Amino acid sequence: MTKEVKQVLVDMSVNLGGMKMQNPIAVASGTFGYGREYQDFVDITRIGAVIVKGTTLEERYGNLAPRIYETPAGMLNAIGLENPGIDVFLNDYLPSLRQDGVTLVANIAGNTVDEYALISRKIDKHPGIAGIELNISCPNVKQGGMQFGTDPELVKQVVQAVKSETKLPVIPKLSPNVTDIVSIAKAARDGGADALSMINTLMGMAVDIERKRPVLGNIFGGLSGPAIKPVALRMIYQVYKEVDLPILGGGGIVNTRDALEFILVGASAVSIGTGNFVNPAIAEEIAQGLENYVIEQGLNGINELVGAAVL
Amino acid sequence: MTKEVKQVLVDMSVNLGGMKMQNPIAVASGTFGYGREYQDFVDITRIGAVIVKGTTLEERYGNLAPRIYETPAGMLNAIGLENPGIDVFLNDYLPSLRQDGVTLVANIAGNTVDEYALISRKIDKHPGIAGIELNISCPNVKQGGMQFGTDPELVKQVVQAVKSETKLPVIPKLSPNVTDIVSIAKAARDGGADALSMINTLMGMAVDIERKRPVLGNIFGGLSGPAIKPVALRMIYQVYKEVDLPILGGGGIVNTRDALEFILVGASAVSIGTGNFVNPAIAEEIAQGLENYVIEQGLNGINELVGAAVL
Amino acid sequence: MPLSEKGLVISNQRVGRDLWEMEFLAPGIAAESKPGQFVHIRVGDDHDPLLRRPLSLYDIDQNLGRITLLYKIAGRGTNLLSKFNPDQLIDVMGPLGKGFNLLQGRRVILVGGGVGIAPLLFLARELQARQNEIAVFYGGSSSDEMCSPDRFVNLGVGIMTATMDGSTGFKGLVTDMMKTSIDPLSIDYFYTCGPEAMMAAVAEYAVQHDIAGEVSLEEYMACGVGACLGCARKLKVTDNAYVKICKDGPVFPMHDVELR
Amino acid sequence: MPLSEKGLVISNQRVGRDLWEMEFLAPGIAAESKPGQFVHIRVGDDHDPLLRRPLSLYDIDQNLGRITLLYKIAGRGTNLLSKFNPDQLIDVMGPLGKGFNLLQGRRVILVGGGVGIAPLLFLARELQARQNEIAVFYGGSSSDEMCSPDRFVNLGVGIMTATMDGSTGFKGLVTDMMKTSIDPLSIDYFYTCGPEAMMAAVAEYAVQHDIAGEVSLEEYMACGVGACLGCARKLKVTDNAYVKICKDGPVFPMHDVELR
Ligand SMILES: Cc1cc2nc3c(=O)[nH]c(=O)nc-3n(C[C@H](O)[C@H](O)[C@H](O)COP(=O)(O)OP(=O)(O)OC[C@H]3O[C@@H](n4cnc5c(N)ncnc54)[C@H](O)[C@@H]3O)c2cc1C
Ligand SMILES: Cc1cc2nc3c(=O)[nH]c(=O)nc-3n(C[C@H](O)[C@H](O)[C@H](O)COP(=O)(O)OP(=O)(O)OC[C@H]3O[C@@H](n4cnc5c(N)ncnc54)[C@H](O)[C@@H]3O)c2cc1C
Ligand SMILES: Cc1cc2nc3c(=O)[nH]c(=O)nc-3n(C[C@H](O)[C@H](O)[C@H](O)COP(=O)(O)O)c2cc1C
Ligand SMILES: Cc1cc2nc3c(=O)[nH]c(=O)nc-3n(C[C@H](O)[C@H](O)[C@H](O)COP(=O)(O)O)c2cc1C
Ligand code: FES
Ligand code: FES
Repeated sequence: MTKEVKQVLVDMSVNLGGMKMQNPIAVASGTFGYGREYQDFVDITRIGAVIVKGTTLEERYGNLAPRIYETPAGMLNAIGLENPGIDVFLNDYLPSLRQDGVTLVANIAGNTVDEYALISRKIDKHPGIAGIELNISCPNVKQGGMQFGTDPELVKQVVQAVKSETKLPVIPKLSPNVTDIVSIAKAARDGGADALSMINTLMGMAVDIERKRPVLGNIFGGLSGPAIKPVALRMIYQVYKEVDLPILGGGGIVNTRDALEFILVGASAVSIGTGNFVNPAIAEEIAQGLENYVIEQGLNGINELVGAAVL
Repeated sequence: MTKEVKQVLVDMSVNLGGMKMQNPIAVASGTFGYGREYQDFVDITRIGAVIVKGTTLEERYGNLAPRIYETPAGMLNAIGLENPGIDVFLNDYLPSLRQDGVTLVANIAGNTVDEYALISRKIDKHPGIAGIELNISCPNVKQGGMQFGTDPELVKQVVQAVKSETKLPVIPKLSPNVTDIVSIAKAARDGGADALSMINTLMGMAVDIERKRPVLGNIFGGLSGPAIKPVALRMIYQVYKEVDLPILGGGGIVNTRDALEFILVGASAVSIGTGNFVNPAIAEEIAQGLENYVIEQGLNGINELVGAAVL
Repeated sequence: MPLSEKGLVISNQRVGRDLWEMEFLAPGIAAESKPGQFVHIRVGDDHDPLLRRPLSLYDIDQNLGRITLLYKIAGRGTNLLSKFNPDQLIDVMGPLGKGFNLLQGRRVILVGGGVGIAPLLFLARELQARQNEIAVFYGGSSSDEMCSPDRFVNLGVGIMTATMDGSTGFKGLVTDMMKTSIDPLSIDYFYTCGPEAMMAAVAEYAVQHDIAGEVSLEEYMACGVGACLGCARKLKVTDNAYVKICKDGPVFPMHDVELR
Repeated sequence: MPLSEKGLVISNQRVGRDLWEMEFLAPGIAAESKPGQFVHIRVGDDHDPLLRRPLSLYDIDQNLGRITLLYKIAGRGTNLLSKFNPDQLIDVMGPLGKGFNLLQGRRVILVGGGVGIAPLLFLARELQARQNEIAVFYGGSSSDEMCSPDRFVNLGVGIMTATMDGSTGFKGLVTDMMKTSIDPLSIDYFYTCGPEAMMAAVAEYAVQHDIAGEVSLEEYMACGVGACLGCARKLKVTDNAYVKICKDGPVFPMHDVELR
């Protein structure tokens, strides 16, 4: 009873650059399919936002297998943006997803600035999407992807182009594979970004000793999971200090304590990727864990914690 | 008996840009003190090269505690280059170390290009040092350190300046905290580097949830250990393909299989850092493990494996 | 519907050199399970190893809610699995994937190689219940790496064993033994699981004699539910697109698959 | 000389709420050990947790080559430690660091707080052998978080206990109990290990009465041998330079240390 009453008093909702989330937990693009795959294991209506698999203008088949590999406290993936293309997503997948009342975020990738703009225009015309995450940081495709995310000028251009096509919150997802994350974040801001998503995967690889060749079909892949958490926290800390935009933080979150670390260094909301594979109910559990924490600490809402550890 | 005979036939020695090593195993700077600290646990005369703690022109006291913290499959450190200064090292520490016949490599860091040059001149005058590793990648000091390692022009200048002061092999140690590791490696080559050491630590941080502040006294620290192995392998692979210099590879090596992965993507020799903390006899064990592997595979020497997995 | 359950370990013991058998109670999963499906298991609480490990359903007792696994220690994950003690809880997702097509009243051949025998026991049980005539061929490198055929014998199913070293049964390839032991004209269907080279030999024979069948494939997995697109594989029939072993499989029509 | 040894676990059991005692055979390390030194233990084979964990020598039987540890489950590392079974091997480096100064024929006070009691048992044994008069004060939050004083009693050493909740012994701070129980004029030396606030209270009292002593400090450690410079701490006497807890300590002269 007491708990019931208290729960009403704490405010777990987040406004991420204009995008409303019922709680600060998002599931990260590429780790949760299109929202349906995990529905037997977790109540998806209790997740703050579901960011769907990266979508391109045309259908993509993705990379050769092996596409994934486990590394110490992490994993490599080189899916290669396998997806049915934006039209199939919007026309065939979206309608049924909308009915669940889940906050759906699109994650898009283009080969050119124009493609990003074109995909965004298509999304803007369809109701049911709460925001657009710009994947300018995918290390697993030949064209586009990460190269956009490592050049401040291109980052600005992409964001601008997308902003001119949509009124939806635009959230560029930054690559950690850069010398100066702050300059990239500033470029995104200058382009008109509503929030920042960080970080995408670190570029890595693994070697098959028996066969004496790279493990992954694509040679390189993106490193995710707990291994990268220290790097993600550092970059968010740096950007929070210098750039006045809300941050969707993630990289290696597997429990409530991890999520708190991200919030304390400046993330307004957090995304869970690899953690879903370890525990499919993780998003719901961490949402609850954060709420309990806010109550225990006697706070009014989660927002009071954002950036509290930044000196 | 048979083994004895075979051992004579395989050649485990390595010539790393003019620096002779009896086997491809080095212990990494900052993780093995000045060679003495671990002598009760490992036969240091069986290690290919001992790279001593980073040394600066003047004495440094280092950073405030806490200086280290464990992370998933890794650790953060922010020692802050605590060291007695180059003169004390050369005059007081070096003489006794020389007597053991260990291949000693200096690791130096300066605030300016001139300081790098000056320290190198001092080293060059003292016998007993087999090579100079240039730490242009330390993320834990305010001045100098990493900023040198992220700007190709500065990398070239530092290497050139050092090369003009010494005939010893000069081995710049590259920072992984860059967008384009190949351009940094090329700059080092253009400056006259004899070999490349890679990678130093990734910059990261951790948060103390109870105290709501960064764990480390220095806020940021360098991430090392198995967690970073995929990133290290990827960068070495990229550089091996593009730059014709021998590579001293490391980052997360804790067993023979790890060392083989590095050699297969192009490392001529490998360095072990954090692994020493886990198993103080690791360098000797991996040296033996590699030798066994070379024998089992029927190879003549370790060199035949270098880069064998690079497509 | 698959679910996530804390299984209660009943037993976990070595049954061969690197071969172990684990029994646990997970009534929810057991009730939903079909032969050829798999469970996705968390082998430790720490972050290394991080990912779950997929294992086939070796046997199910739906009345007791009991699941039996047969697993080979292949690396750190399966090694950790072997450390579980009775009365410990184990974190299991399942049943996942699509299982075997269960025929009715036919003459079928099951060919298992190594630990690939695992899904074939539960399959044999269910096929037996559907009045099929079943013959099992079980191959391995050596007897000490194989489980006992008793569980098949107890079902009343014929099983013949082949080993490369001749330590038990026929000496040589299980597929060679099979070819000399069966009359292709009397066979309706093949089910096979094991090394791809073995399955390829079965498939080749099946093509020659125009017999249909199914194979169970493996790929490195992360999610196990089709969310990560990691366990991709091209089929002959899908042109450039990839199927997902975890969701579209692990069982596929034998003649759709390009075995390597 | 310190060494690395595979200890053979003899016993590992709970002796309080989160408090465990482990005995293992490591004759090489035992032979070299002095009170106040520590061992550095690998708690698992995997990479997470990665680093060793430092634990004080609680007791040593040099004849048997037996080492006893007293540890509190503080997190994942100590939790893994509690999973070791008798007959398992455990990877131990030691003895590391500088131990306590062993006086001869003096009147000494030992003050331990919580699991900080650990190094004081072996110390008491050695001080006893050196004809000192010893009184031990042992404080904790509650009796169920403390080990039994029997091991001290068996040595023939007087021990008095204080708990914050009064569940056993004096109710309140162990240092308050100590102050009312001893005559400072009759004391030659203090040895203390425990929370810094407790040690600070001991040090303050010692300063007031001009008595010398030693404290045992803790810091997060990686190498344990002075190689990584991680476990740094400033002493009053060292100006800007840092000592290394693992090598220069963990025991330091009480009045050199700025306790926090
Ligand atoms: C659908 C399916 C059903 C399976 N059923 C069984 C079974 O009933 N009994 C059994 O013993 N084994 C089974 N396997 C294989 C089993 O999953 C792997 O042996 C196990 O995951 C290895 O984990 P490890 O940590 O012990 O080895 P690792 O050290 O991780 O690797 C050892 C070897 O196993 C392979 N491997 C590792 N992880 C996976 C993975 N997630 N999927 C596939 N291969 C992997 C690696 O490529 C490597 O060659 C099945 C695999 C799949 C995909
Ligand atoms: C010289 C020395 C002697 C010690 N003797 C004992 C003893 O006899 N009995 C005992 O119970 N404990 C002792 N400790 C403390 C013990 O080392 C830590 O409790 C243990 O390492 C915690 O590991 P964990 O993985 O269980 O906890 P973690 O989850 O890693 O952390 C739990 C807490 O322990 C602290 N901690 C973690 N690792 C270390 C480390 N390497 N050094 C210091 N603190 C750490 C963390 O900061 C955190 O507050 C000693 C510490 C030192 C430095
Ligand atoms: C299998 C897999 C597929 C991914 N696909 C995408 C994608 O399509 N678009 C994208 O922006 N990020 C993608 N990512 C990155 C994740 O969204 C997330 O940013 C990253 O994994 C770091 O978070 P984590 O450590 O919690 O997994 C993918 C990650 C994984 C593991
Ligand atoms: C405690 C610690 C101190 C270090 N100090 C130095 C240093 O002084 N100079 C340097 O070039 N690298 C230093 N490094 C980096 C290591 O030499 C090595 O490059 C890095 O840790 C990656 O390798 P590893 O994963 O095997 O540890 C230090 C690393 C650690 C963990
Ligand atoms: S394992 Fe994720 S799609 Fe199959
Ligand atoms: S722990 Fe490495 S110097 Fe003390």
